[in-house]
Amino acid sequence: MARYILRRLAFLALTLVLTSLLIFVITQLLPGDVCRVILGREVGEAASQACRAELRLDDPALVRYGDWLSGFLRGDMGLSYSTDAEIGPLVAERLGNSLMLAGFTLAIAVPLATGLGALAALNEGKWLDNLISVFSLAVVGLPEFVTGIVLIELLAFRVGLPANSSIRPGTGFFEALPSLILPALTATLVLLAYIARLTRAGVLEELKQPYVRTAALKGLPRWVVILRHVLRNALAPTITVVAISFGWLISGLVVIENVFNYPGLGRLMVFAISRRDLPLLQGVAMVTVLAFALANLGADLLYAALNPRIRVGE
Amino acid sequence: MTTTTNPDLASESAAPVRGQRWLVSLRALLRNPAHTAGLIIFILFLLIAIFGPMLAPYGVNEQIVEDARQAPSAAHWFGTDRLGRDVFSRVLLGARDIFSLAGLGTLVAVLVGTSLGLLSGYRGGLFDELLMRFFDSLLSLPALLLALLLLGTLGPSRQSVLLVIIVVYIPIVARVVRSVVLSVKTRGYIEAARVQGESSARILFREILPAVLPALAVEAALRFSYAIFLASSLGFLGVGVQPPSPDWGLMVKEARDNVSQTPWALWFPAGAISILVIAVNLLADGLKTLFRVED
Amino acid sequence: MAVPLLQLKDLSVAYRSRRGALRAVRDLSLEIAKGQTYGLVGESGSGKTTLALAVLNYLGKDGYIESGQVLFEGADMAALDEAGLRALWQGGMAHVPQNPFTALNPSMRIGEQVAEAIALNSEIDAPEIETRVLDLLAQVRLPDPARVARAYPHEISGGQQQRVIIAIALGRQPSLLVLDEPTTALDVTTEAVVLDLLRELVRDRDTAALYVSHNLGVVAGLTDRVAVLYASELVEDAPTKELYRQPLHPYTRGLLDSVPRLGQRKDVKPLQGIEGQIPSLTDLPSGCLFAPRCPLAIDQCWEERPPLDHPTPDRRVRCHRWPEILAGEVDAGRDAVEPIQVEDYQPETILTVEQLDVQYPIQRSLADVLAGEPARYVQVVDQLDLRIRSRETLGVVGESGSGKSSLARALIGLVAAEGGEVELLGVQLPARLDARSTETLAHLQMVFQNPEEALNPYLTIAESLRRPLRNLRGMSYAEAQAMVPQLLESVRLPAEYARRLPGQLSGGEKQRVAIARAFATHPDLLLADEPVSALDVSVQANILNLLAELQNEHDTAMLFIAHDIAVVGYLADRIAVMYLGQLMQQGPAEIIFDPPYHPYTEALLSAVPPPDPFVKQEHIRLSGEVPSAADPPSGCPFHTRCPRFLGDICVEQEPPWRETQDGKAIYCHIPIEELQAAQSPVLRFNGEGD
Amino acid sequence: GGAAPAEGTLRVAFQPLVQTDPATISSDTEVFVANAVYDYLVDVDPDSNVVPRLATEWDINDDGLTYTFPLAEGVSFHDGSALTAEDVVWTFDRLRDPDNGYPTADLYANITGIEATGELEVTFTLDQTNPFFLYDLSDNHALVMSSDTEDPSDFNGTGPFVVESYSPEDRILLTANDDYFVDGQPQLATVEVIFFSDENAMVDALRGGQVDLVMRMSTPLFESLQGVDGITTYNIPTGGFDLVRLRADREPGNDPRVIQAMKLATDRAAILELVQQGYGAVGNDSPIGPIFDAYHDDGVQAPERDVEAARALLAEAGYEDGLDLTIHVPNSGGRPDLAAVLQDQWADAGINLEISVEPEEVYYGENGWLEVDLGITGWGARPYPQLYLDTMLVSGAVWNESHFSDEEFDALAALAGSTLDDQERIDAYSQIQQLLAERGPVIIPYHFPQFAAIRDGFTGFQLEAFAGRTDVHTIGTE
Ligand SMILES: Nc1ncnc2c1ncn2[C@@H]1O[C@H](COP(=O)(O)OP(=O)(O)OP(=O)(O)O)[C@@H](O)[C@H]1O
Ligand SMILES: Nc1ncnc2c1ncn2[C@@H]1O[C@H](COP(=O)(O)OP(=O)(O)OP(=O)(O)O)[C@@H](O)[C@H]1O
Ligand SMILES: [Mg+2]
Ligand SMILES: [Mg+2]
Repeated sequence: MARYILRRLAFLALTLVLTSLLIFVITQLLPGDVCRVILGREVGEAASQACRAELRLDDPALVRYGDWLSGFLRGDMGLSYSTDAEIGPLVAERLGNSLMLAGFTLAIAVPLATGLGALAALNEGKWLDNLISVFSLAVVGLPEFVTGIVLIELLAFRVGLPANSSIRPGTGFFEALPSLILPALTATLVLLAYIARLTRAGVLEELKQPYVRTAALKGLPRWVVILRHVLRNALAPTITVVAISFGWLISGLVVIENVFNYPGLGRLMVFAISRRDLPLLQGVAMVTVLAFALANLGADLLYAALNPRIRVGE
Repeated sequence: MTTTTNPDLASESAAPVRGQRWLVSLRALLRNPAHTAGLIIFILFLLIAIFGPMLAPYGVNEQIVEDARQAPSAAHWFGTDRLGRDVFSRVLLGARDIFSLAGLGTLVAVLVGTSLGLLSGYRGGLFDELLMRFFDSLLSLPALLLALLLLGTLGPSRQSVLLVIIVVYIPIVARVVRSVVLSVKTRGYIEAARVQGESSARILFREILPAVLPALAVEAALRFSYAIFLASSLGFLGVGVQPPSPDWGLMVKEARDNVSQTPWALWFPAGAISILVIAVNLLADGLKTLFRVED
Repeated sequence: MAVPLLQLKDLSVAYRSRRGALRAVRDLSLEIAKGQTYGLVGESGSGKTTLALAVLNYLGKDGYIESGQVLFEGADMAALDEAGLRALWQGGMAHVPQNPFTALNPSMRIGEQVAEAIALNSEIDAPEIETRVLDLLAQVRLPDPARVARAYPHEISGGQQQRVIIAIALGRQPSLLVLDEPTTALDVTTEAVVLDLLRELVRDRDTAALYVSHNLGVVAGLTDRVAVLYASELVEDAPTKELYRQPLHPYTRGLLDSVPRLGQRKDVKPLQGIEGQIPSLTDLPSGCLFAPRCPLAIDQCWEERPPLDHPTPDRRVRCHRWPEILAGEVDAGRDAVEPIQVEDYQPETILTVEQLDVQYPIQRSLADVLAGEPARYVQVVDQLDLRIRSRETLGVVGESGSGKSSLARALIGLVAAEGGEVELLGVQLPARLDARSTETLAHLQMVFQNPEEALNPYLTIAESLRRPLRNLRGMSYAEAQAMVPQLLESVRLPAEYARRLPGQLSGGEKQRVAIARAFATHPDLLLADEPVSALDVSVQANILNLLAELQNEHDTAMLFIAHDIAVVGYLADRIAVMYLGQLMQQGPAEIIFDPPYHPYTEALLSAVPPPDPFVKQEHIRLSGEVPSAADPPSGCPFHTRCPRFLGDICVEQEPPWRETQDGKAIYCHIPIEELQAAQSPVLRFNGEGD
Repeated sequence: GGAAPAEGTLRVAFQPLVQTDPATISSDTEVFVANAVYDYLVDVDPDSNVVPRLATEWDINDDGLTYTFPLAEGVSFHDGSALTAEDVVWTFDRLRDPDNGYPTADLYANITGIEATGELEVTFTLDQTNPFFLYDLSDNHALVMSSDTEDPSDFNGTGPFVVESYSPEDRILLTANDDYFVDGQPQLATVEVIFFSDENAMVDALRGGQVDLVMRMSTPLFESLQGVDGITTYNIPTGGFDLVRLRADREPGNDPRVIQAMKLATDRAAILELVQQGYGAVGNDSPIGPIFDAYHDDGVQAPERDVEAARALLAEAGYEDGLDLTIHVPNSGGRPDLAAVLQDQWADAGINLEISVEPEEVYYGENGWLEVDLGITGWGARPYPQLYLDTMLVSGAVWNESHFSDEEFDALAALAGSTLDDQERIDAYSQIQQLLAERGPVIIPYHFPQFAAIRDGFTGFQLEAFAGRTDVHTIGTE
């Protein structure tokens, strides 16, 4: 087990290096001189030169990548090109926010979606199943930017939830909670149908398994059969999906973060891209990859815990 | 003794031959009203994409100053937008955008991804390892971020969005295909084919590929629906297709400023996205039926 | 007579299907008395499982009782509400399904799953539940119950899983056990142990049992009465011994004639399978359902559905011609199949295998490789020598996991042998299939175990048959296509099957196509890896005969693998017994059933249930599980389970090959003479008396 | 500090801040924050009058070449050090040094010397008269910094607000400078500038009550705020504009008839209606817009739309079969809309536009915008019109994107930019407007307004044409 985790972490390191290399290569191709972008169109050549010198942009690409990598390995993510701020704390701050939103979203989405999915499966073919199907289908078609607009119109302007989720640095979860509701709800709607449909399929599949019959023929009440036997097995695949969604929730919520002005990682990454802010971009990307990989590892461990057939490491 | 006989099928006197098999499965798909609806709507949108320019009452960028910001009416079914353009015409014309971006992008991604997945799954070894590690690192960033990164490099344009969809989806498709190949590869009939002296190419494309198709069809449909979202999200973020093209996502973005004045200019393209995505999802469900062969 | 424990009255059970109601059991009446063991046999799809589940009143979403009644202890089960039904399951009847692995919740510990069955039953506290669980596990003779209780299902073997299922069933002290093919998924050696257990439990507890099986051997030794089901109908019902002594229905006769007895050989007494296959339940003939396959069918049979008659007070049969059969005026046996003449095989050797080693690497990931983890292997075929002479059939038997398939796969090249040499017709074969010439491929062909897997479900039969012709015999498309009807005919399939997809064929038919495909290249040697073990007995007989005939016709030698020693004995000229990747015994087929045996062979023979209640069988049972091939025992590989274990010598030294005069070779430390003296024939005909 | 203690919080929505060195700031946010953290020597009020800030008054020599500024007393930087004349000298020397390459270098090129003529007195000498010199001293970048500055981004100003915390791409928190030298300022205890990348989200936040002030928003969003309870909207005219320019130094723009045809093909009223929804003013193709009422010449009118005439001119210029051009447009503001409308209008005259919308960082990056043939560029509000001429249209000007070069124009611009005689300048500007209408390389279809919306409960809000220059230190709570 420990060996398995070590092995996964080794892989993670490999992925980090590969991803950072990938990003580095891509950013080398980004058009627009970093210094022009940073300093604006009005500055003269001299200022631009000074800026390039300061950022050591004229060094060979490989040297710069090496510098960045060695800094990163020492835990120093460097300074942001555009804002001159230290990247470590900046990214940590945003990661905190993103984790808060992701956690809250999952806390809503997972019970809701699995509940709906299980309910649909247990009522297969009946009106409740159809209702849930129609609902999740309708939700499937809603792009997050549309959902966001609708939710603002309905829940912000009419009900009074904050339309804007911008929270001050260091805001605690409970203080931030009202601001989290709308973005979390929007993200939930994106995940809902997917997870619910998966759960439904999983439960239906498990219900067909002979062990369900064994359990029922022991004379166990139906709810015991469902809760103790079926759900546990049916939810295993859902975990993987939740882990994948986690990566998306951490830094893929660009649209949602824009619509609600939530200070998450996604927005920061877009900022970094538009500013050609390579170190910042790398910082955000590394944190994303890390969070994503750890979520996957966690999911795999959980999966293995729920599903002893899977021997960890195979 | 595991029972394998299927007397129901075996005794079927009129066993359909190959060509008819499709008809049979199509009939199976049509038996489900939801799948049928998905198919019909999809075809409808496809027709609009093809014939939209002939059907649209107005030009894509034709501005009628005096009709600007009009609510839906007989003259303008979906109303007009802030520049006095006919929303109905623009939605019709936007279908082509979606199909030529999301559709074409998905298609290419599926073709390339399938080839890579087949090869990687069947060959295994170092090639497989390296490719999968590379895809891992591509996939360890959320698709939208990868897209933004690439778009930053390529500059926002139709071609870039197309390329982005392709690049973002190739690894995903390849992995799906690869996983099917891995499970099919060990099936007895593949070994039997090898014993019968089949070439690798034939095994890949004639023996394995058909088994990949059902999963692939479903995956392709889902990818298509995600590609619609991706393309329109990029349009919405302003880094995708650029104005004045009638991209639905871009239309939503542009109409969002005016939502208090011309809500119709937002809801109609948004609705078009939703309906198409829902239809494609239904179709994806249905495709499972279409490609399934009893085995 | 007191109220029977279970009473089925004119029971019809149907499933809702897309094509309307599918009636899987019709008009069936049956009574099971307290303590009685009732057998239920029939081909696949005849409705056995449906009936078993109907008895339990657990038919699933689509199944329902169409008409008739199930009375348990005189009470109509249909009248029970959910609670009543649950009470019944908790106390009255219990179910033991076919596949133990899928019947256990994979993610729950065994102990928990057993406890669930007890806890509901009585008001007992946790520690007591635990004692009861361990107790139950011990009762079904699980070694180390405490460990098993903590294990997950996948951590114990199939036989142990089945014992756990039985423990769960017994936990509720039922008065009726419904056993649906409880041993089908198990190895013969394991099956024997489980059957012993069942026999004992049923006897000791005075539990009644409904025992569903397709295996007439199992039913013969275990049951008091047997009912035979055919295509949803009860066709015959009789006390076990009477049924075996004189089957009155031609179907019963056919089933009995399909199973090779130990010692039965193709050239002496060929098997008489049943032609054709069970009809579709949605499209039944109007007369006797069996008429299309019946050798005795007369016009009346085609027109009129026979009634269920009582030839004697305790027998029932559904056949128009039973009086003639009873009187011995007609013989329901088929004389269609001639004994298969075996021309003496040529002395020259066509296949020589020397020191063959097959290993499978234990999976390592890239990270392991980078971390410098050494590669690890399981040795599944170990230094094996083998010789096959021209036109000879060499049978290989052994338990699951003994390496039989690996041997075949190494010979054909699907796995590359790690060491050793394979020579075919004097030519040394490359280890890997890809490196072999077209000619070699044509000379050496293979039929696989699972017909479902052998044909690509997406290719038509014609395409599957054309490929070897095109690839290995260099035919053009047209030539190959022209050959297809001929090939189909050679395996007795109609030519129009060419256009079908495998999904439209039954298992037996698929296997015929696979055989046709293998013979298409006129191979010199055919490897047949359990080609019949996935098939119904009736079909199995036909396929075995077909193989023998085609082999004769094409002058092909064959390596025939099976786990059923009777089947191997029927078909093979020589038999090799394999255990953990090594041969334990080799010799002519005719004398395999006579002592002396290798102790492993002896155990195998004693484990096969003879399809005959009048045969007396030695009870030699193997303890323990087959050791892991990743960590094989030292010395004699069989020493960990050997009932004739001598001591240190078996652990420390590899045994010698010892030969008898009649050409049997035995790999054992015990000298031939001692074996001969210690062993008596495993099977003895016991006559009527028992 | 003031008599009454500062109180209340103002939350302002703005685009994210990037530059924090006053010498390189440019966006509204950057200027807004800088204006709160630093002080200018002199300021410009919303009515375009020069007013004192750090300088208490100014004295101009008779020849108009020497300016003397006494500085306010008791001014100190946020780090506690006192403001001296040296700081002012240091600041302007830094800004005008061509070696630094700052955008102000050109602006201050005619300063010959800056001297501390007293502890609290600075004297500037010019080599040429400049009627707008006081405005130049109030350039957005001309924020007085400490001569001890090591890191120009450390927000060490003398201004009314102190930077409490800055979290990049998220917000900046300003608190009242209790030692501010102007009595009664600032009135607010805190100002929180929250960054948004999306205008819609700003307006949503304003409506939802999560921000108090939004400046700069699209016309439809501004429309949507009309009549919303609790929100007051502001709409003031500015001299800013979007321009369409054709490079005059090469085909097809080297033939003035082509741009003339384009002007004739343009329906300005329709553009104002569609793109600006009627807000702002119609332009007459010169940057001297109606807001500069002293200089704007009502008599110079852009031609009415005349498609036939446009076609004819094009044909004369040799494009009887029409003209295919790509128009490059930055993706901000109403510019893509303007391009779309032009595409539709010009098509009637046979000018077929391919629209290439580019992100601002690409459009302006690597100076591509100065290269392309046909482009749309936005020009923000400036306090006096001469700036536009000097940077945009004079031969060889830094941002002469149209590559216009006209001797007569250059002479007129030079005259207007140096004469101290008001009437002479008015005349020169009038002639310039005439000249541009006839042969200028640019089309200025409209001058855009400046919008703002503020939640009720605040006083003293005075919107500036360049929104970033809006003073936050005069705002208080009710
Ligand atoms: N859930 C179901 N829905 C529809 N038809 C079913 C269902 N289960 C079984 N059948 C059909 O009912 C018939 C009898 O099946 P059943 O499983 O009872 O046969 P069996 O004798 O147990 O066969 P086997 O030896 O294969 O287990 C078959 O034709 C089968 O296809
Ligand atoms: N591809 C493989 N990789 C690793 N181990 C394998 C592989 N195939 C088989 N084995 C192992 O090798 C051993 C021998 O397997 P093999 O299939 O040859 O046995 P068998 O005698 O044919 O058994 P059965 O009767 O179940 O078909 C088993 O322990 C099996 O688990
Ligand atoms: Mg069954
Ligand atoms: Mg095998």
